[in-house]
Amino acid sequence: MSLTREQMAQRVAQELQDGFYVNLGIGIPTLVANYVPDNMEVMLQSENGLLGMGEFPTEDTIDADMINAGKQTVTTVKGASIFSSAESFAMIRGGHVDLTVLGAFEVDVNGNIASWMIPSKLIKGMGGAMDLVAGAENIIVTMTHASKDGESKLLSNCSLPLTGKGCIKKVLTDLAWLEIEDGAFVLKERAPGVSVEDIIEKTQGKLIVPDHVPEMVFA
Amino acid sequence: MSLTREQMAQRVAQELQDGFYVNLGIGIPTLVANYVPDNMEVMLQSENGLLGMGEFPTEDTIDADMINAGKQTVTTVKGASIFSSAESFAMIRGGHVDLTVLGAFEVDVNGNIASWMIPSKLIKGMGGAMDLVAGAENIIVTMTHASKDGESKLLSNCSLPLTGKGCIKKVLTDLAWLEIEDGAFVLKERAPGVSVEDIIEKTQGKLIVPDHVPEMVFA
Amino acid sequence: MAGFDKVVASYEEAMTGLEDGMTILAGGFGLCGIPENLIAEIKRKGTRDLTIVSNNCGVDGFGLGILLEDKQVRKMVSSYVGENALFEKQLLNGELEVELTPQGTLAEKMRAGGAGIPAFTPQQAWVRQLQKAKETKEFHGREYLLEEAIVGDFAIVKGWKADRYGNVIYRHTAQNFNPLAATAGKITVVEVEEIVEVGELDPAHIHTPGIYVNRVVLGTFEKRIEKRTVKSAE
Amino acid sequence: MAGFDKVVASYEEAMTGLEDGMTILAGGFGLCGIPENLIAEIKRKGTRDLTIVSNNCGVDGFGLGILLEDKQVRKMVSSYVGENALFEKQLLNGELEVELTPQGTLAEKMRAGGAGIPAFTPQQAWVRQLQKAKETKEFHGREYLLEEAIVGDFAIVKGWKADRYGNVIYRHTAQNFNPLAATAGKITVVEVEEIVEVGELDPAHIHTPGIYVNRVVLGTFEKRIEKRTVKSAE
Repeated sequence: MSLTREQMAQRVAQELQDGFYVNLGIGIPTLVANYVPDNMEVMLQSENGLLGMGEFPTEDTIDADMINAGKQTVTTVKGASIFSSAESFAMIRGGHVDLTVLGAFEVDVNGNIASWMIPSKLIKGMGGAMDLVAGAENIIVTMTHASKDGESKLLSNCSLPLTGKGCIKKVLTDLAWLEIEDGAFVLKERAPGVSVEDIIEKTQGKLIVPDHVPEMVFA
Repeated sequence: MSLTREQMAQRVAQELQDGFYVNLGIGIPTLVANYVPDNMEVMLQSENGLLGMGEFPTEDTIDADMINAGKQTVTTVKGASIFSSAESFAMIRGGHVDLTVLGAFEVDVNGNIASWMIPSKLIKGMGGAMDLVAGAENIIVTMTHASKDGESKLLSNCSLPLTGKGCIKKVLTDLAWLEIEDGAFVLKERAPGVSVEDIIEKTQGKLIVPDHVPEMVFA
Repeated sequence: MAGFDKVVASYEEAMTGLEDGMTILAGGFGLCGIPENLIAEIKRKGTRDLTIVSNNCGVDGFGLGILLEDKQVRKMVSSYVGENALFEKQLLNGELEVELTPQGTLAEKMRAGGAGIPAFTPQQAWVRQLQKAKETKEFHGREYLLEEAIVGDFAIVKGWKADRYGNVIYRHTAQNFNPLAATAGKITVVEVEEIVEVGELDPAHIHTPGIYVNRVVLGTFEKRIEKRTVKSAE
Repeated sequence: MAGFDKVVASYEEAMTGLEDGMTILAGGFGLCGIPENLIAEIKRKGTRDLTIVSNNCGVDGFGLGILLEDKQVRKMVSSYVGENALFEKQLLNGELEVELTPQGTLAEKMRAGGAGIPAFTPQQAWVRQLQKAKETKEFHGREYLLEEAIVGDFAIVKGWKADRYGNVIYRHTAQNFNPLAATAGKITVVEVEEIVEVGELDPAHIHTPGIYVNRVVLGTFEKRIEKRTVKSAE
């Protein structure tokens, strides 16, 4: 069985460490905040200018002046700070964020990522994604392993315009946890009930399959 | 009679305009603050990170954490703001300060200024002076017309290492008010009782003397 | 005090001097902290052929989006412009030009413009795919793009509170690009929800010192929410 | 919460990891807002061959000046070093190297170091007289120097109040270079006068967000005044 969005978020959350400053992109990455283990705390950075993003507000406390980078209304946690977008990207570009989680259209064996533009469709813009992947040492990409048409998103070479070059080392798909090493995807874990063969079939880029590929474990 | 330090400050203060943001260097420039006309207000910028510097504190209100760029204890006026040195020099470098007044060792006919270093003596450093003269459109240099040995400080070419290049247009000495135009000093006003001949004698750089050179007027 | 009194009586006065073909820097992120009444005044004024530097271009019918209705905008410099059907139409028609700029670079370009720093190297050089033949420099074994600062003929800014000297504070994440745009306008206009007495703002809390601000105008704000998300009842 | 608790119990712990030959960025302007106890700890520790980036080098017997007494400093990067006889002596003896940097450039170099911007152009090129063969670039008809960012192995910072997460505010003009140094240390240590509860500092008033800070230590401060100027009795 391929992972649900919630399971994907849950698996990413296993990579968190106590005291991590984390930037979560739109979509599945946002859900990671719901699965922070009880015995640790992370602070969420939102690139519009907020460190210490909290949960959504109630109807009573909603405030148009308090949003995240996805333009959703949010709250702050205790110990939060708010600053300009220049300061926010100083944090990001300067490598101060411990972990960035974001979605993608494609990732390739050289750690390239394409996530912002599909030519022939309209160009909406890259927002902060290019800055985020350039500034982070530690990035997890979350996406489905293949498109709805069954085409692999784990490629030898990204076909779309890049968001970042040589910056991705970890990918979580609905089928597998993979790490990128020496020009290949290395299959580290598979989703419960998903066979290695299925993953091989749906991976276009070079894939290294160790002798033993454990199933993911969810608490 | 050559001007006193107080008269020099008084003459410079005549160049102030209501609403000017002004940076005053150490020495005579600092005294300018005492002669702001009653019908106008200026705000003093201090490059360590203060806009809206006030007068010296009393013994009771002195505070080691409230100093100006000359490291003197000061106060703030209403409407002051305090910020980092990077923000302070953003203001300065970005041309947001309306007037900078500073002392110098030498000025030349090309608007060059030397104010920070005398080789063979110890190099103490330029502090903020280079940034100040580079960022300001409107600079007044205050200095004695000649050294104690009688050597002119208004030169064809500065002999000392420069603080700024081609940036000075106005000079007030103890003898004269001069403006720099097209590679020459233009004598605009003379100190009360000082003769044009005396100024000519003490000016080494090219000096243009109009037919009528009025005496400075002090209120 | 007259010399430091930046308060103007009307939005018309606030935008005096804006002319066709000018460049405007605008604060705001999405619809949060946008100078909504200053934008409306530009629409009323009918100024055309504008270059607008803003992270986003509003939505259909609100924010900068309303300037598209009468085709007042020639070019947008933005990081993300995906919320606007009219924008898409004019872009495809060739009636509108867009210069996409990564968000962090855009923020830093405004800051550099205000700070008198003509150029800096925020991004690695492969980003060049986006750009016309920019120069690159190598640092620490990586190639970087040399990016140039942006300044505007006008900066339009949304503050929370200001005093008559033009000292401004922003509310929550409505800060975003506003203090950056504020530094980089030849004429910087700030509209605010409240004008307070000079001296009321703590010097250490001021986000935009008055030295950057030319005009302050008092307004009332719709503050439309782009994505209303609330906690489910527990 | 343990992961964000930056408070350490002693100055010794605060400076753990400092080794001979390292580069230290220090906040402070003159003797105002200097990390006086962290400097004293470096003296106690006896670490040598240090490069120190700080606007000034204290005075004889106080501030960074005390690190000269046992010749712990190999090189100073500063804008003004004129208040220190021992400094002068060591410089003339060739025991100490100094790299003079204009104050605004020094501030911006620290900011750039923290912000991941390897280079920028703050100064016109003739300033090159000061420097060893730096590269220049032309913008708007003027030649500018390409200056590189500074990062430190350690940054030592003096704050007013901090919470356990490392959020810091500075008092009055003791802010100066402190928030800039704080962003650019591989290990940033902040000593403060008071540690407050998390949540007590208003998010909009925080000068240095905790993300930049590794260690916080509580101290007491002499706060020596360099030039005591008071208003004459009226």
